Amino acid sequence: MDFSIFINEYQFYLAGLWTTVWLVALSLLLGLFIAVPVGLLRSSENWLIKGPAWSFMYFFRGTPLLVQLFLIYYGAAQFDLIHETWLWHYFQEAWFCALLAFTLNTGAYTAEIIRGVISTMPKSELEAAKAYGMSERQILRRITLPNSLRRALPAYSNEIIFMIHGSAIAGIVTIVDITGAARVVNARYYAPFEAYFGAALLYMCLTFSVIFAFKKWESRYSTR
Amino acid sequence: KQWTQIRIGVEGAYPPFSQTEADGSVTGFDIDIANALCAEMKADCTLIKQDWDGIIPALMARKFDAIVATMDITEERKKRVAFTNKYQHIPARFAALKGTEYQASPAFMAGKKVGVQRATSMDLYISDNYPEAEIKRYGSADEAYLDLKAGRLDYIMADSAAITGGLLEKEGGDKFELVGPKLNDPKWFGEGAGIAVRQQDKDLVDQFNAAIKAIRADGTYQTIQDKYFTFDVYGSEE
Amino acid sequence: METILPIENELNYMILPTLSIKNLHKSFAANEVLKGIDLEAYKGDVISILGASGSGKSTLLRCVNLLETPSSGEIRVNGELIEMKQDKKRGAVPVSIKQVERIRSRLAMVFQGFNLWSHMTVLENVIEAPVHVLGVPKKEAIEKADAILQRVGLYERKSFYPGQLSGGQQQRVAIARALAVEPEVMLFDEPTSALDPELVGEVLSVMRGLAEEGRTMLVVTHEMAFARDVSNKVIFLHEGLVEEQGKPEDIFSNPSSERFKQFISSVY
Amino acid sequence: METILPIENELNYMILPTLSIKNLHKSFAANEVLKGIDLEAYKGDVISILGASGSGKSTLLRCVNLLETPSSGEIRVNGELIEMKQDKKRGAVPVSIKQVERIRSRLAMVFQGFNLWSHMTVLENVIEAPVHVLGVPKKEAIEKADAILQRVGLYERKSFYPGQLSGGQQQRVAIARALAVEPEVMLFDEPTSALDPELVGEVLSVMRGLAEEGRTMLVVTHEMAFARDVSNKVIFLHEGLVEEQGKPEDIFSNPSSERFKQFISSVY
Amino acid sequence: MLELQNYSGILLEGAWLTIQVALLSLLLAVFLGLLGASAKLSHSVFLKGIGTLYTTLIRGIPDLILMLLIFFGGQVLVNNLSYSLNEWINRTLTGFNPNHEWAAYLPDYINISPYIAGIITIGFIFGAYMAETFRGAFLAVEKGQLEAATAYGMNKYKLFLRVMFPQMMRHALPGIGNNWLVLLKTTALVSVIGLQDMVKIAGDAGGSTQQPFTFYIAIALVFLFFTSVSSLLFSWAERKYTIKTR
Ligand SMILES: Nc1ncnc2c1ncn2[C@@H]1O[C@H](COP(=O)(O)OP(=O)(O)OP(=O)(O)O)[C@@H](O)[C@H]1O
Ligand SMILES: Nc1ncnc2c1ncn2[C@@H]1O[C@H](COP(=O)(O)OP(=O)(O)OP(=O)(O)O)[C@@H](O)[C@H]1O
Ligand SMILES: [Mg+2]
Ligand SMILES: [Mg+2]
Repeated sequence: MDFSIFINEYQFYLAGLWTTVWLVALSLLLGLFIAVPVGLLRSSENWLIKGPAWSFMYFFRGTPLLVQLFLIYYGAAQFDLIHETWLWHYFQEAWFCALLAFTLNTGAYTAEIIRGVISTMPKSELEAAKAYGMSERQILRRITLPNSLRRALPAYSNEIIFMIHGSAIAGIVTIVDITGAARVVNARYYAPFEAYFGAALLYMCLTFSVIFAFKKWESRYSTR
Repeated sequence: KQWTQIRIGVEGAYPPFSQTEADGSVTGFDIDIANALCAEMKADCTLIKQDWDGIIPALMARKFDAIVATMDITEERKKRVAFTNKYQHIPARFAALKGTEYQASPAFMAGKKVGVQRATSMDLYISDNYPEAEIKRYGSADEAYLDLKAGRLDYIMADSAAITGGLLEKEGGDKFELVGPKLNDPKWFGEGAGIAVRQQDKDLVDQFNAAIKAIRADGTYQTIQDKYFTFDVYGSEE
Repeated sequence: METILPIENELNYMILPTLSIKNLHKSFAANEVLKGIDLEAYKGDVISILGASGSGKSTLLRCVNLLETPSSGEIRVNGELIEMKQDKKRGAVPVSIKQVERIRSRLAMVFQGFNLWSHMTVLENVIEAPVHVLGVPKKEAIEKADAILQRVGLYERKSFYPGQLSGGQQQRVAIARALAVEPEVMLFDEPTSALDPELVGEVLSVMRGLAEEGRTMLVVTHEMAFARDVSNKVIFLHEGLVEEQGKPEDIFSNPSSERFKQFISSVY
Repeated sequence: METILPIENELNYMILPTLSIKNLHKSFAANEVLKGIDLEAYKGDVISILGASGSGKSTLLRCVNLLETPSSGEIRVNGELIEMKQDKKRGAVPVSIKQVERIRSRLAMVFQGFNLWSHMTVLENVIEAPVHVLGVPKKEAIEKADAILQRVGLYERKSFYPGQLSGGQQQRVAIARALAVEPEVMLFDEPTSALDPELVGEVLSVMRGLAEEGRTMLVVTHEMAFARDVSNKVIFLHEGLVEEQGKPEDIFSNPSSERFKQFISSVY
Repeated sequence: MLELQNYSGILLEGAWLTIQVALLSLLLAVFLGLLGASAKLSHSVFLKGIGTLYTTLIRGIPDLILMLLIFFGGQVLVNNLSYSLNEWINRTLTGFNPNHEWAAYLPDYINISPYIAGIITIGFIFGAYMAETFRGAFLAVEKGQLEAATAYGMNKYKLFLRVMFPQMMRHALPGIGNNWLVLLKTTALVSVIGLQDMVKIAGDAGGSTQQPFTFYIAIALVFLFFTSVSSLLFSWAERKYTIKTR
């Protein structure tokens, strides 16, 4: 193996790393904004409310992220509504398409996490809250949400890691993220092993930092 | 050693040199040439489709023994693989929406979005000559054409014949045209496209060279060329 | 330390009952679990509710604070009737959810499984309802909670989470949480069934203390000794009705119902 | 129906003890839980083991069938010594795992939480050990299992899964499973602590039946009444030693140890 | 829409290929998962280390990168290995017999097709996730259930077969179901290493016909169909295998 490649091109990789980081971080943040209301709506009893949330989650959790990205990136241009209006200003940018696809995808998965923890909220604790005279809103705010948040942490840290992994496909639509950088380096040196190994190292740093941070956070709750 | 079984790597997304049909088969100029060469050599050939990105690594990993994929013979590549003599030579060109201005100066190209296929000689050319341009690299030329049509790119650059066959003559291609001069500076584009093999397989190079000469001589090459092009794709004889 | 003064029992019989239940019915689908229960609890009453498994003891308690909505019947707390109306789909439903919430805040339930809020510390569990339901200033609530925790012997554990406590300790937190709202009536659902014999003793002695203090309590229990020694009234449920009731000293020595006779003889 | 004939108790005292434990020690790390226990059980003996929580009752039972390996001491089943050797890392370990498996198949444990195999029906639970450990032909095992299930009153439920049964029924299946291997000794670990009073009665009456039949049984229990009425010998563990032992009629009325006196008075 | 019809045959072939790749990888993943879980639960420090390394590394690296690494790097590795083994055999034989002629005893190259590479890579990746699922499931089996088996004299092997495994599977089923759904979607990535699966075909067809949206939405629906059917099957299986309760 020839590691001089990695050393020669390290700046290129670092730029890729930065792209991956902001792309994933921003998607996760925006995804969370979608997920909380969608997850709550999905927990409703009423099908008129539940239905749209269900379909959104069904589609984005049932199809590959790669296909979603292609649909948005290549598919958007097929529609005049997008192509001929101001929307195109955004859709013509690869980063915007990737951000949109990632956001919707993680939004759907996070909504499912939220639905899950809400539905497995210990019934006994809710009954206790009722028995002490709390109103529905108070129960949601004081009991359901704080209790669920804590139980959602492990699943959410997984979601972050899946998102980091998933973001590797951004390189396929011309974005120079970590994978994109590795592809260009590979194309330049015809050395796939070295090029992708470098990328693998960077991704490992990323995921292990996330895992580490969450372990720390969760350990604050662990004894409870 | 006389090769009787040869596995040949082809691309399948670079019309008219190679393209994938609706039924999944690959056709095109490169494919016909590869088959003709094999017939000439009396070798048993298998065609293996491989994305351009990984085509040289795959050759070195012994996934196949030769690449017939309109690959320019460049110094850079010669460090990794051996080439036969050229079997075609077509200049590269820019293409853009009809009426688009083009100036061959780094200042003019600065900030312009140019699409190329990753790891091609065109990729290197633009990177070296127009470093200020916004270069978008694609896995295949087809993807670049899509984005040009969608308006995500100002220019694309590829083999002129590939642009003609893959973009201009296809549906919706009449809005575009070739711009700028023909580019064939050997520094980037080498001395034409050859067949790449592993460096240790010198015998295979000789075998292919003889076969190329033979099909040029007996008219097979001409027949194939006429099927796809109205002009000479071989260029000057050495 | 003493937050509530004991009041003479005799006096209270002259005034309103703290809790009164009239002709309470409750069905689950076709299964009628309660078939007309009457019950009155005056200030200072400790009423033990006995009955075989499935006889509807828990259902009765849960109806009192409307965790289950009764099918029909009247429930009054301190004379105030919980107003109900008939709904086509859901049976009897309370007219005003506000009223229900207010009345619930005056009753306190100690659940069999404790049901402590697992994301809150012991102290937070105890002050939650006073602060967020009754609107007591936080500082004041904490002072009172400290006193109550001291009393149940858990002051040192006040910043622990429920998961860090033993069963008996959790049970005492549940009692502390109930005491903190100064309830008119405390409802206990089998408070000792999940505990080992030594912890049972511990919890029963806390409850005996509450009884001596003059708390009104409804206690579903399997502990005959508790029913006999601590409560001043025992009710035996059988097939959805009150089969036997009276002062413990009377009914244990002189049961009138065959079924109750059999029940107490089967219990070791 | 009767599968095992009762044998006169007196006769057996002259022959070998079915189970004999000599000077049994057991430590967990630095914590010595059993500090030298001696115990002999003859055919037909029903021995109740009493003791406060944490006194080592469960540990003692678990040592008998080597779910825990004792630190030192001798265990004999029907005179056969379970051979042990000292291992540097793991303390005393059995010499032959084959021997242990064979001896285990002659002892049957009825666990506190029943530990029925939840993926098997009642019948499958009962025939599992006879068929797959003892090698009894399946048909024969089923016939015998049917008889045993009839006896504990569960024949009609034989194709139910454990999760579909009530606590008392599960307990009886656990007993049936134990009976099916025709054990030399039955070990019961708090067989009634998770049950409600009526179920307790039910289970104790099944055990009383077994006692009358002349089964050898070791029973860890909190039910004084059972210890008093059913067993012919009571052992009280305290701080890793047998603090008091004797016939129930003697020791309950006339306890010699202070600690035991206190213990029986604290239990309701 | 006409274009879609023209391509429907090859799209269906691609769908079939997707299913094949997914099922075969699943098989491999379950196998590796059981191995990995046993390694992680074993008492041997060495095996534990290997198991942990496996599951940790896989969690750290994106599927796509692993796929590219295994497809390209793995091929180079395998072929270089077989090449040097050949060399070694020949050299040894020449040592015994100076007149020995060079011959290829092992295949000169081993061709890892994208098909095989895809299956191996996905199987390898999901083996790690399966290992975690199985490990959790093994640990979720109540200790009492195993103690009962021990107390009735079962040996290790019977204990595993009669009690551990059937109980473990019940706990593992939801996890396996989840992993399968993720795996199914991950097969989309094999298009990147050149396998003619649905996604690749849709991409090529979308490129040639200039109607990428039509083709991508078509395969999105096929994926939805696959995932829905799988979910149904798994919830049926879970219902079947859940322990019956009152
Ligand atoms: N939510 C419900 N839906 C349907 N039936 C119910 C429900 N809750 C209770 N029941 C039924 O009502 C009856 C009484 O139940 P309840 O829990 O009040 O009994 P209990 O006297 O508390 O028994 P235990 O001593 O076992 O706790 C039982 O037959 C039970 O099956
Ligand atoms: N696996 C173990 N590791 C360490 N200590 C243990 C272990 N098992 C039991 N102990 C300790 O041994 C002591 C006796 O435990 P044991 O379970 O035998 O008590 P017990 O008499 O059965 O009590 P209980 O009535 O509560 O069941 C306890 O102090 C306990 O903490
Ligand atoms: Mg109840
Ligand atoms: Mg015990």
